[in-house]
Amino acid sequence: MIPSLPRPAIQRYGLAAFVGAFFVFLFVPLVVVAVFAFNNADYPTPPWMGFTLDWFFADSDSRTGLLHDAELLKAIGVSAWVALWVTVLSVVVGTCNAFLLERFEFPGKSAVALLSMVPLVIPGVILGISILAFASRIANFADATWGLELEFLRPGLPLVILGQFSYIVTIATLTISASLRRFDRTLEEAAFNLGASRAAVLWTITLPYLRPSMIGAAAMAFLMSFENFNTTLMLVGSDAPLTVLMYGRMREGATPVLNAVSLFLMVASALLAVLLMWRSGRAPRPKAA
Amino acid sequence: MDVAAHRRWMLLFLLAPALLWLGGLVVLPHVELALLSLQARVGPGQYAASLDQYRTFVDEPLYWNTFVRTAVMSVLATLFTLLLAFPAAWYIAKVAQGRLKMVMLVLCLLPFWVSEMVRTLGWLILLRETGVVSGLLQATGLANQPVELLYHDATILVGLVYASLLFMVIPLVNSLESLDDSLIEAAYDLGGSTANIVRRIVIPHAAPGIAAGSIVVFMLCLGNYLTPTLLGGKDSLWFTEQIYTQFITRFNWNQGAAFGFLLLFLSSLLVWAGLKLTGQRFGAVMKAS
Amino acid sequence: MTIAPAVTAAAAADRAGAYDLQIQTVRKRYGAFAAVDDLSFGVRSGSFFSILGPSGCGKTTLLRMIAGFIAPDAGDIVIKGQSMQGVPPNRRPVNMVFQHLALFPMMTVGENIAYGLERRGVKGSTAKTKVTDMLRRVGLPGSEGKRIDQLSGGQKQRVAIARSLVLEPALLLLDEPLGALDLKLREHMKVELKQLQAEVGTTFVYITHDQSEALVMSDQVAVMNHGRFEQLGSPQDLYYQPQTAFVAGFVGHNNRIEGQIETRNGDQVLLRTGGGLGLWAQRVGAVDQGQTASLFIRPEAIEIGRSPRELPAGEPAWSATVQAVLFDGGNSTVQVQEARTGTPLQIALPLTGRLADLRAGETVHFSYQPSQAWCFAA
Amino acid sequence: MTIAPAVTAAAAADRAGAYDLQIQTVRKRYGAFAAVDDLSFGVRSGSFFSILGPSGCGKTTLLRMIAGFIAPDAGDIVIKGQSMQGVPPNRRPVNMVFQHLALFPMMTVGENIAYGLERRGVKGSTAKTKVTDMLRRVGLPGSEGKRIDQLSGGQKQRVAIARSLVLEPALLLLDEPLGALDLKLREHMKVELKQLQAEVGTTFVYITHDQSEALVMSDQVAVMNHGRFEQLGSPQDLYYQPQTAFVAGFVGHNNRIEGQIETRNGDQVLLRTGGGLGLWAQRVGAVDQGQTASLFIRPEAIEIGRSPRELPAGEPAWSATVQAVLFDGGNSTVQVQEARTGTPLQIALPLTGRLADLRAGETVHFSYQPSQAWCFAA
Amino acid sequence: QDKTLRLITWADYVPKDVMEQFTKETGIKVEVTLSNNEEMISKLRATAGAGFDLAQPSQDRIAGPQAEFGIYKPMDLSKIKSEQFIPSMLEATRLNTTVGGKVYAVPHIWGTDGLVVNTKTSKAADYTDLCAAENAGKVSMRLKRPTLIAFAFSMGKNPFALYSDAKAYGALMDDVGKALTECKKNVKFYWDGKDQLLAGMRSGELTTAMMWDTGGWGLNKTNPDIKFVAPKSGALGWVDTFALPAKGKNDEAAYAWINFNMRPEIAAKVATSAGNFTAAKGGDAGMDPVLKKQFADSFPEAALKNIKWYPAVPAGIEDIEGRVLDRIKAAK
Ligand SMILES: Nc1ncnc2c1ncn2[C@@H]1O[C@H](COP(=O)(O)OP(=O)(O)OP(=O)(O)O)[C@@H](O)[C@H]1O
Ligand SMILES: Nc1ncnc2c1ncn2[C@@H]1O[C@H](COP(=O)(O)OP(=O)(O)OP(=O)(O)O)[C@@H](O)[C@H]1O
Ligand SMILES: NCCCCNCCCN
Ligand SMILES: [Mg+2]
Ligand SMILES: [Mg+2]
Repeated sequence: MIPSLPRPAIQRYGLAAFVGAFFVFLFVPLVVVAVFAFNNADYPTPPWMGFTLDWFFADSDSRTGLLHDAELLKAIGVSAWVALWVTVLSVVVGTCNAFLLERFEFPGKSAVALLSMVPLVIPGVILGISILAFASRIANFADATWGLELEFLRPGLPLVILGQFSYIVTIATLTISASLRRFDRTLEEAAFNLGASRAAVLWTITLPYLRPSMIGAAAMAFLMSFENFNTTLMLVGSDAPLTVLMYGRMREGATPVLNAVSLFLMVASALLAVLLMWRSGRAPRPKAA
Repeated sequence: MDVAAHRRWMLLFLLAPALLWLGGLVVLPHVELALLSLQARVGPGQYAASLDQYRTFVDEPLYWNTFVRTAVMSVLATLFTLLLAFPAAWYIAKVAQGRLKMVMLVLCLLPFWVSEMVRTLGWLILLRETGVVSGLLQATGLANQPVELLYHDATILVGLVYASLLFMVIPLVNSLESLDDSLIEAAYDLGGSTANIVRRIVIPHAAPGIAAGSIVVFMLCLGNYLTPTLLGGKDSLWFTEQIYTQFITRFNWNQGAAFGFLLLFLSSLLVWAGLKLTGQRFGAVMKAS
Repeated sequence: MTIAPAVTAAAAADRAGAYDLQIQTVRKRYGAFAAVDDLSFGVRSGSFFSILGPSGCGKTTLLRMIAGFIAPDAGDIVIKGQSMQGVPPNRRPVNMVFQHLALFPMMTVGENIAYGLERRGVKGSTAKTKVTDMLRRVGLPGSEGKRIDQLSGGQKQRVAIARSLVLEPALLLLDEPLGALDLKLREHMKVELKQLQAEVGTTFVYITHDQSEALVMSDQVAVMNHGRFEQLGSPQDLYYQPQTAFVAGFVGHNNRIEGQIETRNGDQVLLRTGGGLGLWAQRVGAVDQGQTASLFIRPEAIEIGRSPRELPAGEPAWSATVQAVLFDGGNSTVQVQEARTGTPLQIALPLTGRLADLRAGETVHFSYQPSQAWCFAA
Repeated sequence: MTIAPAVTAAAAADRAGAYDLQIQTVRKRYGAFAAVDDLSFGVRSGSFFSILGPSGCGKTTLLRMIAGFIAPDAGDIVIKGQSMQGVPPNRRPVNMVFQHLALFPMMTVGENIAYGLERRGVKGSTAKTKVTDMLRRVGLPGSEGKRIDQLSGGQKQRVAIARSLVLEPALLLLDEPLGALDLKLREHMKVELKQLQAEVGTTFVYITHDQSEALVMSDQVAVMNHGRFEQLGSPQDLYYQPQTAFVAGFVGHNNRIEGQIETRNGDQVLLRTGGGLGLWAQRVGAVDQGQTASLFIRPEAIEIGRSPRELPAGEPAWSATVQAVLFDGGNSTVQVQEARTGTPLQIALPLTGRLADLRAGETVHFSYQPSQAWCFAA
Repeated sequence: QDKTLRLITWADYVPKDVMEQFTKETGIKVEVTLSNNEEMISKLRATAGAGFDLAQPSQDRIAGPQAEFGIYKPMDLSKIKSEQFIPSMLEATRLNTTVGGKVYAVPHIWGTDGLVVNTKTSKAADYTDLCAAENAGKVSMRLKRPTLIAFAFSMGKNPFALYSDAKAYGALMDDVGKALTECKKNVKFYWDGKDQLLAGMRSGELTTAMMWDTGGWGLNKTNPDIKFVAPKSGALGWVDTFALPAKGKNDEAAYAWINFNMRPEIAAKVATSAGNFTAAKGGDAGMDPVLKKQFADSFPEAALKNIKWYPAVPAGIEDIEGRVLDRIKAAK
């Protein structure tokens, strides 16, 4: 129970031990991945063959380290590009949605509100497939009817961006709505009363207030996009984001460079987390994760 | 401008992106999926309306079994996730203070920011016959020959639980944090035992959080693709895998669409039943997450 | 019911200079429910005007109509002689201090105060000077750089007022700004706010449900109930000459005794309670013999003593049994029951502490002057 | 400093029967900071005992030690003659009413009250009868089935108390239970709570920072500051015979005047302010000629009049200028400055409304009895 | 001119140095997407043949999907330097990939499906040995159509002969399905990505597997005990091709890549990287001698003759196989 209640030592230490074990469970897979990035072997699996930095720096015929693996580096670039767009779209549309759902009444609002949460519980594969199918139908139709090739509706990065956006925006919406709901509207009235125009109120009061939650939603969106696989798999074209590339490599020929890039991802996201925490003084916490 | 007119324009302005998103990326794609599922191939490149795809699902016990198996495993994974996440969430929400709490929250988030692929790679390194755990077991004399820990149903469960923890921990922490400590103290002061307080006070209070976490986790498990395919063995039938197979290796979009639709429908039914059983409402629950 | 300076649309024009605010038969309905019901009044330039009423009586609705956040269904609001019809809130020469102050947490104190100036295009050193000057006037010199959450409750209060006053509004509207403060601080801020208003000379329209705030600070108080004004006058008027039973009950503590008018003698009436107690009082309004009525008498208007000799001579006296002594220092009261009829009464104990040792069960004697009791038609 | 019924461990045994609670040199430190500092006192069976002190003085810490949520660093807590060392909170014969009540929102009123009974194995009709009975006693008959959020603030209050009382604890601990209520309701609940305690006869230990609550309700009040009791006594003791400057300043309103002791005459001393005003007062504690000291005199202990003739004869009188009249009905005061030295003073206006028409700038005269003023070493 | 070539192909078919050389010579950058037959077809189906400029499906999987989905465009054979190809292979591929009188592919790399055996721990010589009790728990295969066909042959049937008779083919597949279901207890896992299988063989977790020859030869280099064995009932011969997606945007680059790849010295490099043999004339000359030796070891004269080459897959066959595969997967 809570610290203010006396608890038997066994309960106290039991809980602490459990939580310790919990975090070990959480981190062991990551730790082994990271450790095997330094394995002096050609495969990302045991046994341990000694220490090497080859998988970061090598550029020989037999070994290509992360820094020289053009394909991998490009995939990171692609992922970042996709994530950037998904982030911008999700935060912008999420903010609009938050205002729509928190500030306006309109017929069918509850349906819209409910529907906007649904993407969270649609399996990613199905989301990907349905968007793929729908997009192909439109593209085929345009092609057949007007001879118009709508390339962005064919598997490729635009569709990947749309697919990821379709559910990540739900998370952004929930996060920003929650913050907007806590917002004291008299602050807006006060600004208005002090002579601000509507636009000025939005710009100087409401958006600055929402900024932390928008930054949090953006971080979340970026990371979720970066790590997405299920939806992306169905929608990729010739440019492979990192996860898809890694999947391909894992099936068709992996080296510990996969571990190296994983370690890079861990360090990058840890840095992002620290940055967010340091800026906001609070752990970034997604709504509905 | 007149205030009411201004609000109407704002409403339209905000409604547009929401409707584009929900219509273009959620509703219509699923309508397309539904339409696809109601067609069957009658000749090369020719399709006609038909219930064949659904008939297949009914006639061929294999698919129905796969679905049941997927659902049962997902329910189990959800339960285990809840059992595992609850004490940890309790510790984070109620026992840990200040910095520690923040750090623990971030530690929970980190593994989920690196991709699912990386985490699965970690499990592969750990659990394979020649992997780290097997090696440790042999080194400590707990096993006298290599142990294959991959390719069992239990392995899938471990993988699923692992992949789901965050999505349970965050809503639980959110809802437990909102539980006033003095309610627990009051119950204790009135003679409540730990078990009774958990049952009468904590669980009823955290119910929306538990439901939210459980729904999201259940749907995530059900929709997972990587974990069952990579960690699961020769018997690891997973429904999303069937969908993927139909779409990708059988080129049978119609069948795949029907499966997708059935997954969506049957899982929604399960979630709905779960909510009814525990007297919760979807909208409220998702807001709590 | 008489509303002292009731302003008709016609009369308004003549006296516009004297009034910073004129409310002309303003009405606001929510469905069939009238939150503000055809209200008219004027607020004189430079005065501290309070609107006092119970929760839900329509105070906030009225204030927000003046500020422009709500449009009246009917009637007009005239500020400094200008009709406010169609003028949006950000163009009205009024500023508002909100109940929870609504300070911008993302800005410093200085930025909060400069906010309105910047919106008017006042920037740079002019704005800076104004902010510095304003902070000095509210007793917070040099606080520009502080964050809002570094301020105490009373300091926040002053910043909120400064933020509005720096715009030199014709009218400052305050919506229960002391509500969120704790008791001791509220006592203190009451005095301070009154002083501040006297110094800056801006017209204040202040709403509250706390009668003590209204009485202590205001030049004029309007007592509001169900969307209408029951009485408008100086604090002393309200306290010593309530015009309605509602005002008598709402402003200050009061014993309320129900009964029937037995006799009338000029402006004095004799009320007989159900239990048979007969009490004389001033008659207010048209209450007369045979009617049921309510008699009000303040706990501190009743003289009390251990023996009848301690009471002023010449007034009828009663004996009573002490039910409970509510000792509260200078605000102590006793709850007594009149000996013969059991009528319960609350009587203030003398400030001197003379009867501080009274105990429950003791017999006491009391009397009062009929001129300090009022009788209203029930 | 004298703590009236200070209980030493030895003496405790004899008188155990008379005390429901004995605190014996209990101490709690957080780091170097003593939240509760070697405190000893006893609470008599059946009494209403209040602990009054400013925020952060250690009240909650003390109460939570009694309830068992915090273990003292030293000392013992004895309830009904039983040492509570090592007894967990759920085994102590005390129950607690929490500041925010901590009613279980997931249960009905009836379930809330039955919760503790069920934990003791009291079920079915016995429990039901007890719940019904308890609800009747707190004035909420028939509310078993209501949800918590259907109750008003005052009703919640009563349910919280009922939930504890139904367990018939030896001691009921209340941590500022009225803090969250609004002013009018708080006034009302004060009286109601006192009556309830008198009816049920359970010993109440009540903590608050609101002196009016403590004075009105309690049999005994302990004034706490910095983890220690400044004074323990009846409300009247505290009000009329404060033992320390802190008590004099904290309990009731007071004018505080600093100066040096010029003369001592038995128990009376003459304090001379920096401005040269000489005032006589009771000396409290060891303050003597030449020392700097603080003089306290309550606003209502000062007589005021427009002419010296209105003042009681025989006491020295001063003239003063009115700075502001704070009209507040029966609680009206004036702020004056003594004419010669400018010393500011707050003086209560007579309850009769005699001086209700005073205006700022008028000259008034005032006097007081030195026996009603106290002087403490500064 | 467009400066990139978007290529969807198999792992190891585009060695780094070949790609760099191509870019250096032509200024065209090559973007590679790794895939397999099914995914290649699916992807192109979803894009209606857009998104890639060149694909490399196996020759047996071209005619059917082309008829169904129209995802390829005909090859302009005049742009191909046909003299670089082994004529018999070019001709065989032409025959198998002609739809409506148009040719859709040219051959690139060929190889076989057979058994990879760790000769120290396993004596397997035919597909059916995968189901022998002594190999229980140590074998792997793919749950895909080659496995069905291989088992049909090892059961003494000729599935290719039944391609045109859906009913008979179905009956045969049912039998094969039963046998494979029987066999399931022996299987450690059904492999999907080749890496999974290679890791299993390398670590000794597996002793026998059905796989491409190239996998066996690759393993043989580091562990001589592991050999590729042409099964008694015959290895299955496949040819991977070059085909042009219907909406490829850079045909010029695609033809350039094909002609470049079929140059003997380049073909040799590619074949070495893939561990297979090339359809380029003279490509063998420049190939790794080790690989040649491995090939000779695995394919004695008789075995070479006994290779069963996949004919084009008619539409509908895959449905029958799919159902059987699903049943095997689902069986306990
Ligand atoms: N938007 C609205 N729709 C319907 N009724 C409303 C609305 N706003 C206010 N009311 C009603 O109008 C009445 C007056 O409300 P108002 O807020 O002006 O009261 P108030 O005097 O400020 O009360 P308080 O002291 O509690 O702030 C209330 O009964 C309230 O319920
Ligand atoms: N866990 C703790 N760690 C450190 N200091 C504490 C802790 N709990 C309380 N304190 C300190 O002990 C002092 C007494 O706290 P306590 O809560 O008893 O005050 P209180 O009299 O109840 O105040 P309030 O009227 O504000 O409730 C405070 O200064 C507080 O900061
Ligand atoms: N059924 C056709 C199999 C084609 C295999 N191509 C294998 C390429 C291996 N690198
Ligand atoms: Mg209001
Ligand atoms: Mg406290």
